[in-house]
Formats: sequence, C-alpha cells, structure tokens
Amino acid sequence: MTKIADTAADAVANISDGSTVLMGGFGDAGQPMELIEALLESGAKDLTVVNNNAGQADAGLALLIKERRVNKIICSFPRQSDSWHFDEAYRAGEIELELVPQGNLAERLRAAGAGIGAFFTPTGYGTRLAEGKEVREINGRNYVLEYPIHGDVALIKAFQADEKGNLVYRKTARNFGPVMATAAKQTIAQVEEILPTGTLDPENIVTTSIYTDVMVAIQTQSTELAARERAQGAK
Amino acid sequence: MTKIADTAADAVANISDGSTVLMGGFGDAGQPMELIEALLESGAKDLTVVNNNAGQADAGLALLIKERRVNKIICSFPRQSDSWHFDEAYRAGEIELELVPQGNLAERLRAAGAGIGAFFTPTGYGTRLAEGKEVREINGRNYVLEYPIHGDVALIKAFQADEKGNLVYRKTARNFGPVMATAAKQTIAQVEEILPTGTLDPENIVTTSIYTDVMVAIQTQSTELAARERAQGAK
Amino acid sequence: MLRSEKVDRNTLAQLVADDIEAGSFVNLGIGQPTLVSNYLTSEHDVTLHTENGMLGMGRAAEESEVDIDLINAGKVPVTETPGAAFFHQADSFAIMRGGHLDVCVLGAFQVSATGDLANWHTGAEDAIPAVGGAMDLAIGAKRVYVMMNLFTRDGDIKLVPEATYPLTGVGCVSRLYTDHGIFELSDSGTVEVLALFGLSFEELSSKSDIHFVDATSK
Amino acid sequence: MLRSEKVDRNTLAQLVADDIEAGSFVNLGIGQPTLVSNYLTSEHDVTLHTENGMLGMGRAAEESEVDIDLINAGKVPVTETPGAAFFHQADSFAIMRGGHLDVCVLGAFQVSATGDLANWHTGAEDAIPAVGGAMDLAIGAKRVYVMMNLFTRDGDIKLVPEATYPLTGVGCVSRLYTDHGIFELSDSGTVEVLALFGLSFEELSSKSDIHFVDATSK
Repeated sequence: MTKIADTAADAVANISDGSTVLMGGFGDAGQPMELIEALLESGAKDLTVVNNNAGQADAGLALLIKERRVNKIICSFPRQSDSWHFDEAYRAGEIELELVPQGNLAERLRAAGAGIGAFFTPTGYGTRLAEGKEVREINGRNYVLEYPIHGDVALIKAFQADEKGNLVYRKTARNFGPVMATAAKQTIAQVEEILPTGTLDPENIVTTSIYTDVMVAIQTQSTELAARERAQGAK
Repeated sequence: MTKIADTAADAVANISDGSTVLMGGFGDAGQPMELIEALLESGAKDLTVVNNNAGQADAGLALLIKERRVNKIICSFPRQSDSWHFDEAYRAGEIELELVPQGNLAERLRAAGAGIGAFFTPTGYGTRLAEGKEVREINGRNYVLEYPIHGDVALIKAFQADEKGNLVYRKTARNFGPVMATAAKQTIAQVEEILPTGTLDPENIVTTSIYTDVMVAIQTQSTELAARERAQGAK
Repeated sequence: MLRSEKVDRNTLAQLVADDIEAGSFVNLGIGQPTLVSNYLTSEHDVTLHTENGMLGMGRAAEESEVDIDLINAGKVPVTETPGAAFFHQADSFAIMRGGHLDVCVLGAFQVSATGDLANWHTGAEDAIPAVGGAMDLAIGAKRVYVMMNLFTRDGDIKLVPEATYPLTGVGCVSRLYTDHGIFELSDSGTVEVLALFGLSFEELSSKSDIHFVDATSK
Repeated sequence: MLRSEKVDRNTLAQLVADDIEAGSFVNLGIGQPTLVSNYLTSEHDVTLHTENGMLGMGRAAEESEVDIDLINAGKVPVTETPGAAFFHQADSFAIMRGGHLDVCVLGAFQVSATGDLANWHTGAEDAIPAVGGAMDLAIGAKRVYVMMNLFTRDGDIKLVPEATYPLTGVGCVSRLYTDHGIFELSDSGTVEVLALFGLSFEELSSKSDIHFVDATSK
C-alpha cells in the first residue's frame, strides 16, 4: 500500500547508512531533486548511488558527493563539464566508480525488477568494460554476462500519481524512473500532484501502484511547462 | 515505414511456407482472428506457431492446425476444453509441441526483441520443463538458462493506430501483442481504426511505429465494446 | 486452532482471506483459490493481479457487462476497479517473477514437506501437458499459499515427504490450507501444524513420515 | 565519387543524409553526426530516436520552447514531431540492442579495417572515463555510420589496421564518412573506397597497410 508523505524529509526519513540508492533522472530531466536534497539533509552516509550521471554543478547528487556521503557510484556518464565535485572525489580516490554502458545499466535494473538472475548482452563485448566478465558466443554473436542491480531504495520523479500510487511521467523525464521503481525494495516518488484514484486512465499508467511505496507531492517547473503546453494546445 | 494494407489477405500475402509466426492473444482477447483466417486462406504451410494456447473450437489457429499447416507449436497452455483439433493432431503425432511456462514465453519473446542472447530465469527450475537445460545458482537461488524466440512474422491485434504505425491496445487484449511486435522481422497488426498521425498522445503509445510493418483496419466487437464503455462513462 | 469437524471450501477460503494483510497485492489461481475473493472485504483493500495483464481486477462480469477484451487468467469475463492498470505479458510476469506480489493462492495435487509444489501435471504419460502461468506463480510471490483437500479419494495424504507427481516449483509453498488443517512449511522439512479440523495430531502423524510440530495452540 | 578538394563537415553531413533511405529510423550521435539532421528533408521522412527515451524527436528547441523535460541525449532541449512517442530507458535501449534502428551515425577517434570502433576513451590513463550510450549505439543499429576526419592533426590516418584506442565495439562500423573519402567496411578487413576527396587512391594506399579496393568509379 502506498503511503503519502507530507514532506520530502518525511519521505526519505528511513533511508539508512550504507543503502544502495537508485536515483532517477537523465541530467536534470526526471531527477528527483527535492528528494535528493532531503536525503542530503537527512545525513545518511556510506551510500552506493546508481544514476546515469554523477551529479552536476552544486546541487543534488553533486552535493552528496561533495560531502563524501557516497562511497560508490554506478553510472554510465560521470564526466561532464560541471561534474567538478565528482571529478575531485574521484581523483582523490574517495569514491569508487563502476562504469556501465547506459543500456546495460537500464537492463540490469530491469533484470532486478523482473527476477532475472543474469543475462547475456552484446553491449560492451570486446571492450575494457567487459574485462574479467564471462563471455559466450550464441548463434554466432558474442555476448557478455551481466547481473541485476538491486536497490534498497529508489528515488524517482514522476508527473502525476493517483492516491493508489499509480504513476505517469512527462516526456523524456520518464527515462530511468519506471525501471528503477521495479528494482528497489522501497520506491519513493516525488510527483507534481496526487489525483483521486480512478482519474488516471488504466491504459496509460506507466508505473503501477505495486511498485510505489511512498510518494510526496512537490510542484516543480514541470507543472508550469505542462500548463504552458495545454494553453498552446488550446489555441 | 509502416504500410497500410487494404485487406487482411493483402496484409499476410508475403508470409512464406516454413515461417515462424508469432500470434498475439490470450484466448480470444487480442487474438488477430481476421489475420489468422487470411493466413489460412493464403495456403502458407509448414509453419511454426508461437501463441499462448493452441487454438480453440473451429476457428483461427485451431483450423490452421486442423488443416495440418502447423508443424510445431510453442505455447504455454495447449489443452483446453475446446482444443480438439490440437488434441487430435498431437495424439496423431502430427504436430510438435514445445511447452513453455507463460512467463518464460513472454520473457523469451522480449529477449528476442531486446537483443538479449539468453537469460537465467527461476521459473521452471527443478521441473521436467527444465530437463536438459543449463542451470546455475546465482546468489543462492537456482535458475534455468532460456533463449530468445524470434519470429519471422508477428500477427497481432491492437485497438487504435495512427497513420505512422503507433499502436494502443484495449484492456487485457494487450497481452502478448507488444512483446511479439518487437520479436519478429515483420509485424502485421490488425486494428479497429487508423487515426491521423498526431492523434494519439505520445505519452500513451504502447507499440511505437518502429515495430509496425503492416497494418490493416478491421472493425471487430472491440469497437462496439469501447463505444458502450464511452456511453456508460458519459452517463 | 482446533475444530472438531473438517471445514468446507468456503470456510477455508475465509481462513485464507483472514491471513491476507490489508493492502496486499494478491494473485488467486484458477479453481478453489478463486473462492477467496468472496471473503476479501473492502477493509482488506486487496489489489488483485491477473497474469494476463492487469492489476486491480474486479469481480466476475454480469451478463450485461461482459467484455471480450476484459478477462482473467481463467478466460472468465471480469470487471475493473478504480485505480486498475493494464500492461503486457512481459511486464505482468515481471511482477510475479520479480517477487512483487505479496501473496498468491494456488491449488495442488501434492505438496511436499519442504514446500515443493505439484499442480500442473498428473504424471499420466498420455496426458496432453499444459502449464500456463503455474510455474511462474509458484516461484513468484513473497508468500505462496496452497489450498487443497488433505487426502485423496483413496485416503492417501497429499502432504508428502517427497512429491511423486511432476513438480511445478521447488521449495516454493509457504503455507498449506486444507479441509483438515493448516500447515506452515519451510526448507527444513519440519512442518508446523497451525490448525487441525476433524483430525487429531496423532492421527495426522500416523498418516505420514513427515516430522510435524504441533502449533495448534498458538 | 571523386572530388579534387576535401569536403567540409556540412558537405559530409549532406552525403550521409543522401545515403539514408526514406522512412528510416535513425539515431544521430552527439557532435558532428548531429549536423546530418540539417540535411534530412521531409522527403526523407526519417524518424529520429534519442536514447534517453523518444522516437520522433524534432529540431532543437527555440528559447521560447525550452522544456526541461524534453531533451536529447546531449541534454539539449528539443521539440517533438507528430507521431512521437516516449518510453523508459529499458525500452529505449531495447530498440537499439534489438537491432530495430535502420541507421545510427557516430563520431570516432579511430576505426579499424574490420569495423572496430573507438570513440569513448582516448586511452589516457588519468582520464575520467564516461561511456553513456556509445557502446549500445555501436552494436545496435542495422547500419552504423561513422563521421570523422580521416587524419589526426599530426597527419596520422585514423582508419587503421587495428585500433590502438580502447574499443567501443567490435566489427560494428558499416561505413566511414570522412573529409577525405567514404569507406565501406566488412569483416574481411578489405576496405572498399567509395569516394575520395582531395586524395588519390595511391596517396591513400601509401598511408596505410590496409588492403583498399578502389570503388570510386561505381
């Protein structure tokens, strides 16, 4: 059953030291910024974080890394023009990096959610990211064996929820949210608004309520942008 | 690019003898009955068919089997009260059966569409359906290695399409359609109606146009049922 | 729990329903397990999953409501509840295989002391085999409940040291609900007897080589 | 095709666009490949994929159109076209890995005669590595086109018998588009020279041990 938290702080209150935290978002799109800030405030440390990137500028995940609260990061693209906090921690040897091709990252998260024990993927075969991994030729093609990535917690940003915990997303902000929601023991979602159950069309729900453990309503720029789009559509 | 066929016969015209044909549907829901009837008319033979069931009563897949046009069927639940044509062909040794647990069937089709070479699934471990298959213990749990099921053709039933080939489904008739559409070289969809491109909400598309090769508009009872539902909703 | 008479199917369904926590996500197998839905009240706030692609399944459809596109895993027309959601087969079985269902309730031919389940095949070599989602259900849910009669018509006990029928899943049954008692199973093979109906602990013990522990007074 | 002068990036982008069949589904990598979109006309009827979760991506957003929830793989705000669709990361990379894209266009540091691609890492051991979707793109599309300059600033040819940079993918590049020529690659390691720009076949052959076949008159 999905709980509704009053604040982001309440939503993340039971994330303990040493947790593996899956964080949605590709760049800023779909990044649960308010939940990450609340996690920073909470003081939880020794975290393993799974995200596509390794934080940007002086916000969210970047600040968690700056404060040395992240022992290890599993991501596909840590190095960006504004990833200075990660760069510094990495060069100082104070954060472990597991670099995973983006599609293998998504598929390993999906495998965790879908109960798959391991899978053979062609991505990365013959590269240094497959070094030491089991490989196999199947029907003339070469594959690398990859294992699921399970999270203790997933922090995601969706667009709308119903009171039951069904979620829909907005545009490319969907990215990792739906797969991470399936891969964690506890999924915490920030959403723009929580609507009465029965409002969302059963055909269009992306994350079903079975995956949503906690949600909190926090309006962000996404609400304004959706309103702008509706206004333009109505012209 | 998605082609629009005028008739079901045109849509299935290039299915050749010996093809592996993925057929959507769980019972009657989502079964592309008119496409299967057209395939029967076409005379294509020596087929391998992948479907959840093995045909019911005297229609569709059951008739293909009656006419001995199916050499092999890959399915999860062939035996039903009205599967007499399959039962007879099977007892006569005139059809090969590969029995696959329903979730492994779905996952093997998904793997084919997603470029996964093989995967370890817990389903079926220790049963006679895993006999002769590679097994492995991973993190204390036992798994069976399963391989993708690729189709030459997928025949599916969706609800609405746009002219570009994006598809949405209706209720539990969705079942195998979206995964089979990804797993075949050529996907042929029968839909209730084809709407102008831009009509379907980009957030709600279930099968994207990249997977739809041919579609044909055929109204079935689904159209009436949707109209009834709209009328009730408007009360 | 002790009762002097064996219980009927409806009473047993009520007992299963009583053991399902409020707010659970549940899959009820075809046959006897379907009866459980009659005893799930609104207080249970249970969300039903059907493996052909839906969460939030409602009751069976009345004649005027029948919709060929809205059926359950037994191909029976059903209804949808507010907050329902539809998804495709791979997503539906990911819910099961991924361990996201709280409870599934299944029927069985035999259950072993270590929780092996046999419910898809009688072992008759001339039978046409059919498995459907049985093996996925068996290994999927956090708790797997089985409902069956404790004895065959011939009086043989169906809770056995080792299954003789072809298996559906290994070590997967959590709890067994029968007309003559309720049993908690574990990997150890020691079976905790939670309830007995019209059967004494001694009678039970005499029927089987299984090591039973009497927990009926708990 | 022979031209007396080397071609600029825009001309090369035009040549790539000319080779994309009408109705194709295409992914354009970050950097030089993005230029190709300027030469895809409505006649091409190309549908652009962006791996962060969209088919039917439109042009870059103008300032008044910027939407933080609608970006491409380079994190640049973009627009959507009619018939666009959004999906999650696992579905997006299934499109790539599953071989459903007709063409993807990538940049490169080096390409080998057998189509090995090196485009994610310079090999400098102190560099912070980042790969993103490069390895998925490399192995995913039916045809993988690479755009790059044929020579380094130091004059070394970047189409090599064997790559010295860390690989992105093995034997994955179909065709190489450069300022000095266009090359069709295959598993055999024999390279078909489809076009030369400001470079003779003899000059090219003298720069490398690769076995080139002159197909410029085709």
